[in-house]
Amino acid sequence: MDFPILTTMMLVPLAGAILCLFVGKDGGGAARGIALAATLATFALGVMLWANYEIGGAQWQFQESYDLFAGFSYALGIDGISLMLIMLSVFLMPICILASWESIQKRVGEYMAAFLFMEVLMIGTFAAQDLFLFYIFFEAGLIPMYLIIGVWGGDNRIYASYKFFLYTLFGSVLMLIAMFWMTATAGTSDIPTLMQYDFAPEAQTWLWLAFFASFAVKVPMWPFHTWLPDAHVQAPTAGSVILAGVLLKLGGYGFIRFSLPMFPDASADFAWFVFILSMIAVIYTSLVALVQSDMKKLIAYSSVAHMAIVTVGLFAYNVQGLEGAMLIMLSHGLVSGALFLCVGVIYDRLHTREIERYGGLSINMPYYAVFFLLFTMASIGLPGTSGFVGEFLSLAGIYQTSSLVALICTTGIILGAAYMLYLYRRVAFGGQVNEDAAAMGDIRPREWAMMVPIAAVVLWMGVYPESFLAPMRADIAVLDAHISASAPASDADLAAGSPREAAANAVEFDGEGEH
Amino acid sequence: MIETLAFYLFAGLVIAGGVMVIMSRNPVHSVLWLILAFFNAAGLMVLVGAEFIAMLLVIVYVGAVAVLFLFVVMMLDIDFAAMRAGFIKNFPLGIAIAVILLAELGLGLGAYGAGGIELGTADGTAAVRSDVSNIEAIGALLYGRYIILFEIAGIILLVAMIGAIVLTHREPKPGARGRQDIGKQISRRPEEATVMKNPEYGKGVEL
Amino acid sequence: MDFVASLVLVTPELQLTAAGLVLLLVAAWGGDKAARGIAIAAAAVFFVAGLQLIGPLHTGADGPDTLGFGGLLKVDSFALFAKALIYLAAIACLVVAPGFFNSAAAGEERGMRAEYPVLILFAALGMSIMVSANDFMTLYLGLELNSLASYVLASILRKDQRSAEAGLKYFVLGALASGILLYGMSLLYGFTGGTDFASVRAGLEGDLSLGQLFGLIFVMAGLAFKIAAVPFHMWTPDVYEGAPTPVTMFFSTAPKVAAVALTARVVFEVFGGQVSAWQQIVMFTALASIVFGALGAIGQENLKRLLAYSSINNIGFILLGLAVANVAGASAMLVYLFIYVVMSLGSFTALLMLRSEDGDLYETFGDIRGLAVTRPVIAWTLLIQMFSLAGIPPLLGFYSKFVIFDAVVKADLVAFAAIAIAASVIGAFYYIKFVKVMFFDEPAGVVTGKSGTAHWVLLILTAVIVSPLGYLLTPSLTDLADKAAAALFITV
Amino acid sequence: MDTILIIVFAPLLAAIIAGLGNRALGNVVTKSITTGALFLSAALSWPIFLGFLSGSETAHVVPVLKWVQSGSMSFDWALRVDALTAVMLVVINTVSALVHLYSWGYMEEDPDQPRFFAYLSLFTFAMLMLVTADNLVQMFFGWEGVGLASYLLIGFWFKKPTAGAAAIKAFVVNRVGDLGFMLGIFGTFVVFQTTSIPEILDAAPAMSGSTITFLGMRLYTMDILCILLFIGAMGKSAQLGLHTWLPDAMEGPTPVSALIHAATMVTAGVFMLCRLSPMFETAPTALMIVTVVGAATCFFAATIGTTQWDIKRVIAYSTCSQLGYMFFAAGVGAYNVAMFHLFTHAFFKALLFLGAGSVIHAMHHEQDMRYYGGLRKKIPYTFAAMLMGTLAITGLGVYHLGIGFAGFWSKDAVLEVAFARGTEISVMSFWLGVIAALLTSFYSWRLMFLTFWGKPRWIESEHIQHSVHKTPAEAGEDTTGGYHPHESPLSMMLPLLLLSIGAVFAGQVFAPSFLDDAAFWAGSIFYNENLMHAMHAVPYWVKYSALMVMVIGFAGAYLAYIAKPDIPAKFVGSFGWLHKFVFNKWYFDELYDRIFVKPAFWFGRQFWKLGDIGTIDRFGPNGAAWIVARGSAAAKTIQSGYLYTYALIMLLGLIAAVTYVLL
Amino acid sequence: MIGIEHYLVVGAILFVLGVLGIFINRKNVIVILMSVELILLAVNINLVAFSAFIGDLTGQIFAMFVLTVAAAEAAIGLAILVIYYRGRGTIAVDDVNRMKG
Repeated sequence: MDFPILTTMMLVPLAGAILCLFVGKDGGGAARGIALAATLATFALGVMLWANYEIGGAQWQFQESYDLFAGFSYALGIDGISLMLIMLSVFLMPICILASWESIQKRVGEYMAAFLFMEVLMIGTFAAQDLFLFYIFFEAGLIPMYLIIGVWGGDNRIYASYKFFLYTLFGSVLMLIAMFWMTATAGTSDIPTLMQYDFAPEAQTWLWLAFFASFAVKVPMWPFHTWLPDAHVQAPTAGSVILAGVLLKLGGYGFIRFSLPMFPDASADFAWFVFILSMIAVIYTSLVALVQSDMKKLIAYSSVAHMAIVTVGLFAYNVQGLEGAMLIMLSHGLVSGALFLCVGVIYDRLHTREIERYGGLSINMPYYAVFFLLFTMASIGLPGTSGFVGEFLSLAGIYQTSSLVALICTTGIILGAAYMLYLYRRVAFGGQVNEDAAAMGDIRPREWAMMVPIAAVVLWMGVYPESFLAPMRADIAVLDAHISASAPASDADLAAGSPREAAANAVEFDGEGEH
Repeated sequence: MIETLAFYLFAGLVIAGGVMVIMSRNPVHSVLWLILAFFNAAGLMVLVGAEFIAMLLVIVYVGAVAVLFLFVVMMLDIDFAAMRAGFIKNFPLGIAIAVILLAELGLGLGAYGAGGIELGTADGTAAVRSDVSNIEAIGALLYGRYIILFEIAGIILLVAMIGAIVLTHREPKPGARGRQDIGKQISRRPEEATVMKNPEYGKGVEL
Repeated sequence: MDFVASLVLVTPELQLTAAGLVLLLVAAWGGDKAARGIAIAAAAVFFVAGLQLIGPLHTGADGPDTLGFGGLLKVDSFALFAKALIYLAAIACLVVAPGFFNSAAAGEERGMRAEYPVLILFAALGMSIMVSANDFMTLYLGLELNSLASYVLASILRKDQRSAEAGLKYFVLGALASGILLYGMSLLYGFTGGTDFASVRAGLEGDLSLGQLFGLIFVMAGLAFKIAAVPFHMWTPDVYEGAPTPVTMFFSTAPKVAAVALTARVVFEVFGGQVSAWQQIVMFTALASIVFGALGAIGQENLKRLLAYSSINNIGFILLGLAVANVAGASAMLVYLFIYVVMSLGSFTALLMLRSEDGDLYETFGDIRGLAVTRPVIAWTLLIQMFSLAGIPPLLGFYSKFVIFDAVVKADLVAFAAIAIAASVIGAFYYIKFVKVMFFDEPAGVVTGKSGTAHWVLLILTAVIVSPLGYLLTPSLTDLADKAAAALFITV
Repeated sequence: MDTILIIVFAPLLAAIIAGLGNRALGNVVTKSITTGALFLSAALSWPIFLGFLSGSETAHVVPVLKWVQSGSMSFDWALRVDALTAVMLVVINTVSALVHLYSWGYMEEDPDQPRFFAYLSLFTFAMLMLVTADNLVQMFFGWEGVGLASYLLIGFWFKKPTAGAAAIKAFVVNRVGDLGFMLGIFGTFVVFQTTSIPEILDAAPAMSGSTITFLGMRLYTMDILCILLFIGAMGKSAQLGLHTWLPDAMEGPTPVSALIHAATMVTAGVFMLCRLSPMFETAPTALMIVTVVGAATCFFAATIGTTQWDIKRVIAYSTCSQLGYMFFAAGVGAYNVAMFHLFTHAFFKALLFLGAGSVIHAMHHEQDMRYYGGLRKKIPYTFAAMLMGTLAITGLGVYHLGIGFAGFWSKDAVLEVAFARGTEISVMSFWLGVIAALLTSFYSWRLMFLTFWGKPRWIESEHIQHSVHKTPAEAGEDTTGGYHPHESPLSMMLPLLLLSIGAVFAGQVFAPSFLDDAAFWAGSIFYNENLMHAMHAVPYWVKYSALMVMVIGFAGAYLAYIAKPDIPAKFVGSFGWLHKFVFNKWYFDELYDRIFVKPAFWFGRQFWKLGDIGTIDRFGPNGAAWIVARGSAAAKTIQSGYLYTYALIMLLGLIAAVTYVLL
Repeated sequence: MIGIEHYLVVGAILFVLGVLGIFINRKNVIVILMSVELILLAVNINLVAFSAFIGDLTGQIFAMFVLTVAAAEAAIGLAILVIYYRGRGTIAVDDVNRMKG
């Protein structure tokens, strides 16, 4: 790449955002067009980025670096992990714009601008190679999201937006303090350097906790999850998609980029803490999801449960766990995003998220039902869909560390099936109880355009995840090698023994009595 | 001995004056007590040999400030009786805080138990001189080394003046005459001042 | 140091004084009709005076050459930096004033007073003296010059009862604070034997006696009043609310700079050898300011009052930098101060633009409901200012907090930093309430009045500075702040 | 191109075309494509099977696509063909093809036929992926894939609330088993560092005596792994404890029940056990559990089968019971016997289901046997087919003559081998198996008698009333209500015919290969030569026990339902509690509802209301907000607007500072 | 000669009296202004006493400036009081709480 592609990828939506802001009150149509064009262009750049990413090449590619001020610099660069998450962001973005095409009618320009800003910040977060640059992008995302929830959200949007903003802000400010300490100690804010830096073990504990405060809220881990259902429910469809699709991934990305490589000892010490929270999350939030009557809330709670599998995978300290966690993040980004789109499709028609108000949609919206089913199945980790591979690897990873954690977390597949299928049954199955729901038309071309790409990628990732694993493989191997020294002990403790007496079903047969 | 007596007299009266300033029912009395306190404070200053400041205190405070206070008290027509309400309510808390503060200050400044207090030592550039009078020495410093401060003090007074005027000066109301124009009064003619009206019966005059 | 050289050092102040006197005469003869012209002239004077600061600021000034009038004044980089900021703020407050006073917002007493710019000039002169003070007497006189002018400015709308009340409260509490300060200075004088900073510092060497300690505490308490740090902040909300908005804008910027600079100078140059005696108190005050500022602001309906609490909150962060007690901390404090001044100017300018058709000002949340729809530009700039005040990146307000916390953490005060930054989240609550009201609520549609060019320029300019573009300023800003801070720590 | 690729992917392609084309392509086209694809697969499967029979085929693996490589964990899409697979291919494709064909007739009136056929083909694809899996994960893929198809097919008539509920139940209960399966795979990976089945099987014996920690317990490695995997098998094969979904699954259309819930999918567990037989051989405790569970299921399901009224449910419990036979056969180490029973069972159980379907079709979708009766003459071909099936399942055959229906060969082998194994557990299983055989005979003949003999009781059925527009009162003496059951169309009868052939001859023809020919299996399962010899050497009374109990069962059923029809009522009268207990399926559903479903919802609500809202939010964000609000109120109270308060605060601050430095 | 402590204690007492005056007179602003004068008087006594005991005139100069400023302050204070009175018709501090919270 001869030109700074990462910067370009950020400039395109930025330019789009500024344009959108200036199209004026009545420029809704223009704003939509600009936003779609900008996001598609960014996606095209993303494809270029992926195409030019050299698998097995240097760990950090497409690096750009300009010194700024106060010791921190505008340093971008990606490895395979970043690449995948950037791809996820730029892939979901045009879909979000499409999802908002008709449902957003007020202040379209500002809305589109907020989304485009969001895209800039997401790319920046994943590409930042400087600690503070990362923080800036990470934190700045609060602004557009706050606006998206607050301006275009549902009835209780104010509470939700406040909760989202303050909760996540509170989580991340402590991280900032830790970052200061780290730069002061290590003498650099360069992330690749810090990833190799050995902090003193006792310092790691505090640093880890500070970072944890931020990422645990973002992921979100139980019991820091309560902002999520509110935010998801109140956000407009596309907002939920981005929230679930990308913003939650920032937490996981943070763990894999900061907590694990920079504080491997502390991460190992706290691994059980993370496991316990995750185990609780899997059971707890799944059960809560089971009793929800609001579709978005249900999916939001399911996100918490899924992200818990991510966290156990990350802290399993082995390749399967790490790669599995990454794949779940990618998959969950697509699937939960798609599920929110599915909710959005019918919400646009009936303007309610109450599950009871629907029913029998398979009759009047068969294609919708198919997509919904596909994403439901992907969400519950049916093999062949994207959900399975990550979940499988992640759980396989954690099993190597602790069978108990694996057992508890695997119950998630039962509970997940229960609440998702229960949802699907109430929405798509059964008779057409509500006349207005029965009168809804099937998905339209615009909605096809949203669903089909996601469905395709979901299946692609399920059948041939190699495409997604290959770019990350080397980076995860490096990470694994770096942290494996401090890995928590496996509880399997396999011990050889002499073969058992009764091992084979040896049957003495003396030949007597054969007929 | 006399000095000691004088000190205790002045000090006692300053404090008594101070107490009465804040305890008096009538602000007029307060002002008068304040004047008493100032006089005695001036006395204390004379005792330590600062005649100029002592004189200044009397002239500026008693002569100007206190009188200004009196002026304002008189000018504003206030029901002083009502102003005492609520006094008692605050009193215990106020006293308690005052006692604590005083105890702490006493502990810090008096430091009797701790072997006296150590004053700082000046560098001698503005030392008290025995060859000239207090007023002369002060004058030399004031118009020499501290001239710039003197000027600033002047500006402060100017600002105070501007402030007082800006705040209290009443612009003449539009239309209301500010000044008597005698010439105009003299040159007035009846035809300019009076109008003849011939009202119909029962209709009254329209002006 | 000869007298002429000293006068050269204070050329800007001399210009201000001369301009003040001349404009006072103009005011006296020309009356209120000349007010607008006087204001412009005063702004021009500030501008000219400010221009002369650029050279020395750039080259940096410290050491004995900066002392004037036998050590009464010290015009070093630090003073220059503060002065520049003060003049900038003063210009802003002058240019927006006519629009306010000449509209219905001024109430019964419509029409700008000709003395207003003169008082601003003298107040700024006082601040100039404060920031260059190198002697407690200079300090006191500068402070009083500023204060007296400020008392008058606060109550300049005589017929407005709130304005008078603001003046009264400001005055009484200010006088009390001056008394405390003076008492402390008298103790310091007595127990060290001098009033100039150098000799007081010399006198404070070694273990502090109780008298010296009391002097130190009283002086710092008096200064804390000026910068409105908890628990000496009580006057701020009332005065900010009651004073005419341009005056509030002035109060929240220039005197803050002066007071902070003065405090820094006293703390570092006089008490610099006794860090352990005050560091914890300052830290505590800082934390208390952050928390109380935030708590007080929550639930406020009046925007000016809210911004007053916000200023208390911000002072807390500045004090954090002060408490670090090193060059980095002082530099961070100056950077913060600069950014804070810009944000304040921007916010208050926006407030000044919230007016009805008739020119009446709106200053409650209820009035700015849905502003994003009715007046998008004001709303968006306010949004930028508010997020910036909350310290959300990538706005410049983040940078100011960034440098402060960087310094605090580097000085190994991690626990304080953690508490402070956690408390800052409380502050974010009311900043985002601005955004909530403007963007999420249904429009009230009352803000329909037009504003002058000066307002627009100021509004946009401050928004641009606060926006990520402002980061372009940071290298030179940091450079200047570093120089200024370094000057503080050079003992002459 | 290997034919296996066509065999496996033709159904997938057909499913995709039919599913996506749906109404655009129309009923006939989609039906033709899917059925055609299945017949193609079936046609290609038989040569492979026969090839293995003749020894001309050898086991091989056809790689398809890379799947996952993560560190040392690696598994790809690949198709494994060996004798075991070949058996399954034949069973699956044949039954599936026939069910496709049958559905032409059975689903004739359904508006959603493309979808149905797409599901059927999709199911077949998934099942094929399962049986051709070369690694555990692909097996799991097929495992879950059939689960999905089963879910879809059970819920095919999604408008019926019961269908939706049954579909979820099937999926979720299966997921409980899958939990075990997944953990088993993970554990296997931990132990062997691979998921490749051949590699695991090779390495398994060496691990025989090793121990491992699981959930803090120190256990034999192979035992725990096999138990975990067996839990998966229990779920899919509806063994005791995880069986509750199978009867409910009868909500799906009858062809589905035949294909999925009788012939193929439910046998996946047995298949898995056989596929991993060398591994299970190293885990005696696990095998013991397999035996016990199998035997228990066998007996338990059979008891329930004797009391049910719904024709499909009877057959469903019968399936459950027969699966039990297969498991305990595997449990005693006779995997080939288990496979043989699987093989024969596929034919006769599919036959019974399709026959039942034909009856239901004839009886206007009435499924309750109480409203049947006397159908023998109305639908003679169906009757004939059902008779064949019944004779097969009850295992009619005479050892010394060397002839018998399919079930005779396989079921007897199961019982004999259990007896021959000789351990306490296996002998107990034998006895349970015998009792179950008695019950099997009883309920099978009960079904036959109630359906085909006696007087018509049709008019009692609401379905029939609906059809003839009469109430029982109006119909008067005419218990037929004037309803005329019709024999099903050719498309339905043809499969019945073909399956009947299988039900009659499959045992006879293939017994030698399956039971005694180690070369046929060619190492694809653990073949215990000694055990097979021992099986043949069991006493004659053992060999005749099945026949004897079959006759007793027949006699009992004849007595109760033909000769003295008041016996059942009397029995119920005197043993009400027992009948009630059995009739209510041992109260498993109620039990699970009490201990799992209701608590799950209860906990969910508690976690939500008391946990999230009541505790986390209350003391977390809202609590913080509350504290801040209180603090704010306090701050504002202090800010009273009174000068003296302000002065007071200032002084307090000053005093505090002074006090601080003093102390 | 009387020790410096004596003077300082007088100053301290006056200072405390001034402080006390500010908040026990919750209604009368004029007395509050006078209290401020008391505080300044205390400061002056301190300064002059120190000046004498140290033998340094700076303190007296300082006291002079304090006096000057005190006069200016009194003028401004009273001016504000006057306009306040004009607006309200009262000078009760108790009423001075239009703005609070």
